[in-house]
Amino acid sequence: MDVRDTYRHNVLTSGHRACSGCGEAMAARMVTDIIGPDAVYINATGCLQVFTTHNQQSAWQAPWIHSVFANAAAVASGVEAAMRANGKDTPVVVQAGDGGTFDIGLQCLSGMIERGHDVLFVCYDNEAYMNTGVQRSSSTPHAVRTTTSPPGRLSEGKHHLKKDVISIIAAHQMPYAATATVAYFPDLKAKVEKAMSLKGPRFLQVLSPCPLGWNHDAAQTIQVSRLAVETGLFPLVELEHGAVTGVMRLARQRPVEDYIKLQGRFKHLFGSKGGAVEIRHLQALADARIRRYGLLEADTEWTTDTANQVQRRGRGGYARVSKGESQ
Amino acid sequence: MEGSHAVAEAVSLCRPQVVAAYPITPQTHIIEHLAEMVADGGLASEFISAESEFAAASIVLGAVAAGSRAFTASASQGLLLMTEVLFNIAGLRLPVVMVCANRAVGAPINIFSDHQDSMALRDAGWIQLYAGSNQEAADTIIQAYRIAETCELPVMVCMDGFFLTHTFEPVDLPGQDTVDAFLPAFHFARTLDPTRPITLGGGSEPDNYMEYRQHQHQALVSAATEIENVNLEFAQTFGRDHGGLIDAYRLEGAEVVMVTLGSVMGAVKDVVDSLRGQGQLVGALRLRCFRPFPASALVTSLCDTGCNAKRIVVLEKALSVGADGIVVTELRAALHNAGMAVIVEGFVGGLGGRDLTIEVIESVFRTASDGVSTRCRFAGLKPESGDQSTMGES
Amino acid sequence: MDSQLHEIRFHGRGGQGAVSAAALLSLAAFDDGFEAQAFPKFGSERRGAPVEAYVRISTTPIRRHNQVYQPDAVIVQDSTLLRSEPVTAGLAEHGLVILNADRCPDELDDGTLRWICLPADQISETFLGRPLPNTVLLGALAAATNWISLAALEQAIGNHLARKGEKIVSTNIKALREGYRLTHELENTS
Amino acid sequence: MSRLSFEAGSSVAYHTGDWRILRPVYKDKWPPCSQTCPASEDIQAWLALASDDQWQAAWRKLTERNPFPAVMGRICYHPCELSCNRKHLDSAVNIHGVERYLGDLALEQGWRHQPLNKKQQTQQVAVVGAGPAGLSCAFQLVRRGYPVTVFDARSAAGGTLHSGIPAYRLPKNILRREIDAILALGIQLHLDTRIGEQRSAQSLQEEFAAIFLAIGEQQPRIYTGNDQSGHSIMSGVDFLRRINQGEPVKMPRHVAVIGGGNTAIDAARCARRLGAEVTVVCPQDPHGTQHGHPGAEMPASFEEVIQAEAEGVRLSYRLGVSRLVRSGEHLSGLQVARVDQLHDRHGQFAPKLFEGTEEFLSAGLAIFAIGQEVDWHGLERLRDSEDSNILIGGDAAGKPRFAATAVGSGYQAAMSIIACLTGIPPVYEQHEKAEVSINDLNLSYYPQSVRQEGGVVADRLHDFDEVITGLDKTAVTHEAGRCLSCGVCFQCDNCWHFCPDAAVIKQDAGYEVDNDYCKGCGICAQECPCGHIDMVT
Repeated sequence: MDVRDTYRHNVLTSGHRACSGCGEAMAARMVTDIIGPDAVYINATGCLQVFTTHNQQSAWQAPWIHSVFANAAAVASGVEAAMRANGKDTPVVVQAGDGGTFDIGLQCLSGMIERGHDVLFVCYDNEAYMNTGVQRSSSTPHAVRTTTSPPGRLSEGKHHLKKDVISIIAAHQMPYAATATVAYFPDLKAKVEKAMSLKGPRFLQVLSPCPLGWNHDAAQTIQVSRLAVETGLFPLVELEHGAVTGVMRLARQRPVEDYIKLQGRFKHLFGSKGGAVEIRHLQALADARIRRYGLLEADTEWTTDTANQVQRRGRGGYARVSKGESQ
Repeated sequence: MEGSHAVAEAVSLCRPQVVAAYPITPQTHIIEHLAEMVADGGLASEFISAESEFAAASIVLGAVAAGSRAFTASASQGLLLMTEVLFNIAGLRLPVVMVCANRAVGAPINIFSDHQDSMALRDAGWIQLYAGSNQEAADTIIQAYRIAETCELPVMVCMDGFFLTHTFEPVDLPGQDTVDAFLPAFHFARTLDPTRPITLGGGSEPDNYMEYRQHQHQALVSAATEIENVNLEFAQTFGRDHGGLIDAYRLEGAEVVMVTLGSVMGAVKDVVDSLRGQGQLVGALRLRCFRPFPASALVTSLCDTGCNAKRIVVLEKALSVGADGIVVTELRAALHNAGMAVIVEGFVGGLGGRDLTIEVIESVFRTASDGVSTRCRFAGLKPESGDQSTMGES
Repeated sequence: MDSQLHEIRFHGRGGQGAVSAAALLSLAAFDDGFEAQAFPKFGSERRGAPVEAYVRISTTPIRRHNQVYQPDAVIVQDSTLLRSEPVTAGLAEHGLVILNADRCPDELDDGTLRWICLPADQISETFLGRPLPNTVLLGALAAATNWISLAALEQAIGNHLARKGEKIVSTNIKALREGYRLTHELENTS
Repeated sequence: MSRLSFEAGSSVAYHTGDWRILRPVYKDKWPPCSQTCPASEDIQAWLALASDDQWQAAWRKLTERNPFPAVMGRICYHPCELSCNRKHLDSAVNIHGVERYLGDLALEQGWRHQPLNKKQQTQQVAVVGAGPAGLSCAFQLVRRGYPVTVFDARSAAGGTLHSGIPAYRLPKNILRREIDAILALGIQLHLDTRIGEQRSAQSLQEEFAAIFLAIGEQQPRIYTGNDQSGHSIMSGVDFLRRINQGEPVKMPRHVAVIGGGNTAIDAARCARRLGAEVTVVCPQDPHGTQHGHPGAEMPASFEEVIQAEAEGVRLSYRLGVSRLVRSGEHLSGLQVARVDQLHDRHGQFAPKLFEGTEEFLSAGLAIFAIGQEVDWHGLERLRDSEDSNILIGGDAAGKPRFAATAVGSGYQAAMSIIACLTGIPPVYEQHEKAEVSINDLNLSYYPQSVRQEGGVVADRLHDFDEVITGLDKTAVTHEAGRCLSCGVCFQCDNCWHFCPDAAVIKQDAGYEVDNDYCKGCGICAQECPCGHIDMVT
């Protein structure tokens, strides 16, 4: 796939105050650039809203509104209704974190989808309430350390499982729901473009690593998100009208340890008996997801290898043609 | 026609492009009628059945921000569920118009009317206009859009649940052309529009939040003038004057003045007539506008226009639990600030739909002219609750 | 001009149309040149449960929005309500009770009130095919008082029920007239 | 004054670059293939061009440093492939296969070398030796406008390429056509002209402004021990030259070839083609590994060794010759013994034999391929001159005896000569010399792919026809596309896509970091597939 020829709008431009290596900033920049500035963006409360708007400074170069935490989908419903009422077809896009999607925002999201609003809802899933300092959300995976799911004498981190929100959303029988992540940009791009080509409610869950909350090296954001996929913990799937219509096959399955060892939020699992059990549990969860979606045997050319393949224009290499024969 | 029906028709005359609501007694008839009008094609509007009041408020927020005139309505629990969004709408300075079909707030759950719901939202930054009749409710809707869109402030039109919403009364609805001339097509400067991208609802810090609030406060205070002006223009256009900020009744020479809000004013007027007939110098004043609080209009009415108020009695359908009636507290402050030495007594009554009967209103006037207490008292308590005079003192 | 205020209370059961009847009456009164107000007993409506509705008719504008405590007339849509509801509460001496019943219950008719009992169910069944006593009872009210004219009620039915079709309007007007006629007949015989 | 809305994009007033500790720097590096290429070819560049179907541009890029792609694509032992980082992912890129294809394509299409500048220099340069070093030097000089005259003692140009490489590896017409293409630039070639005999060294000094001596190593070393007979003994170089010149060589039934280099393997394979049973006696283990590379112990190309074995050449290794065994004049065989160690204390190659491990190896002819020496006869004057305008290169300079090394040496000589003649020191391209190791690459972005190999002719012992067939166009494109482009940006846009701060700005060719906003997270460097980005303080 040709990802190079995308015109870069910088819908989310520089000068925002996201942490160094922020996966959500990256994801939002990618998604909004693919959609472009000719859209209205509604943002739930959360990191993205906080770090992009600060004291009269905005990093957005498209019409953008933030209201409150829970209501982004409802505000979008209103914006979309206004567009319809005014005879415009300006796309309407919601951006929310996992709190604004899985938890406090779920009701408004469900209402928006049920009413069939022509809105793309994008969830940047960083698996905890990062804006308030890393508290667990219903998206936080099992056994993860957060400030409200601390490991201790009686605990190995979060007791509960990550909510399977894509299934909940897809169960609305909506036109399109898909998962993506910041790694595999061609995949993300294809999904955003697919979503934008459809009418009605659409949903994208974009796994967006948080160097702060996941406690990984800022430079590892892509690597971590790639491993989330390659281990099977975060399947990349597409659902249309409730049915699975696409998966990204794993060219090879990586053990979950490869993924969790890069992240401090799993560190407590290493070196203890209870932790070892939880690691096996996480492996079992990954295996189950792989089986559920057929991630190893799916009949598709779209794999973690092909989706990773970058375009090479070689012009950097060619550049030397011009200066190479200077003597 | 039914009050709800009249209000729905008035809303329709204002041509809202988006209507969003979640049903709650006693607001339901308003939105049902709007839904019917949309379904019949009489009203060209997007009617959105929200999944909660919280969403309904959010939808109109989005709709107005995206350049549409919008309407919602709620009451009681629903209004409180909207609370976060209502503050937000005001903070964003979006000209939303809504109706609050005033209803008590649980627990205990109670579907009947009082003002506790909208009073709880008094600090939200909305203009609050309380209607005394169905005609006024309908007319106020039309005025509210004018005020909201001129001042870039949201307006809540409060009408008593059941007492108004479910009551059939003659209502004169203006023609569409007249309304169109009075209320120009919706235009909002800060519309979400890709051709002029702006950011709404961004973050602020200690170094500018206060100025922002002060600015908002100033806008609300200044809106008082606009409310008066719009009322005058409305009266000229439509021939009906409901009072701008306040609705004063027989204040000439009045020594005891009852101050109240909402639909009870009709009965109060009947009582004033009756007591005047008995030679008592009483008058009444209704706060049509509670936010912005019309302090100077009140002071002017109560001391400058032939009124001789020695004693003011406030009869209101809400209280700040543990403190006092809400209106009485603010009125005392306003009069005190104006240097007026006048006794102001507060009565809380009509809670949870308890009817403020002619007898109760009369007894409030009587108690006021007898008593000296300035403490919060309850009007219309049942005798078995320990107070033989149906007055309870806190 | 002195204010002349008439307050009428309707007793019925949820689904029988007491509120509609009250609204219809207020509309008719307004058409007749009076000020009028109608409202239900406030609260949620449950099918079959006792309901009340009120109408005020006045020569001067009606300002108050209180409930009605001392009606000048009561219209009872269902005689079974007599068992549970204080249908005569607040009525002054010689206050009017219009009851949907074949005959007046002797134990209640102690002479302090003015009872008009007519089989509105049967009459409405004859004309409408269903026991919908409202218009019959309104006809009775027009016959028993001078608060509202038969013509105004006919016009209100015409306006109010127009959406439901020509036939509904005409049959209801017939039922109204029958209630009016029968009441005159009853009043004249008593 | 508080505003009710924020201006779009107003955040750019806030420079998050102040947060940065490390900053990314884009730096072209010299990939390991080029670092190890004796001719310093810009392999990555011409592979990139070839993968993009820019065949002629690829050939021109290649021939900037090496005018013999068709030759080298066949005979070079491609150390580039040994160092290729791709081997850690699956297997090295078939670089020489692409090179050969480009060379053959150029011959087929008749592409002509172009002079680099039109300006003609007046200073004449003499090149002694028309082997790969001499012709490489002449090529570089003549393209830059210098009139060059090449002298060679032999009657055919090509040096060892002509005399030492068997035709089954390098068909004669390929060599001839590539040399013709070089000469077509306007080089004067004087064959059968031995300096010191037909021309005097002094006349060269007088006539030419600079002289490059690239006479090769033509004097073979032969181990004979005490044996002075010289019967049934031959040097590998002579043996190959005779074969290449079509002279008949009588073959006994058993032939022993002594040596572990390519000459030994070539000689063995030629003897095999002439019908002999051939045993190669060498001290090195041909299958021994060094640093994980099979065949690295023995100087000969591993592929050639494999080919030789496939052709029935017997390899007797870890052996050294202790003496020749004769029956009368005739050689009956060799006494060989186990090798104790290969190198002496100074690291010099000096195999030492274990006493008492001797065995007999039957052989009617012993071909010694244990090295050559330079024959300076008649050229001592020039060799010993301290003038900076006289340079020595190629094998004669004592470099490892790879044809590609000679080519590289020729290039360096040309640069030095120009520097000497112009007085301007040579300017070399500035590349980061730091090794681009596998750890500098992000292999996630390179899907595995199977290396395409040239074909091998099955029936090949009956003649000297070429044994290895070249890659076809599809395979060449595939192989060129397998290049990881180590250290050289190929504009995949990863840095541009992944920067959370939109601090990477795309340029016409490449990218630039906007230091006003870059927070230094390092994602660009981490996700750069080819290790082109460094994080620096």
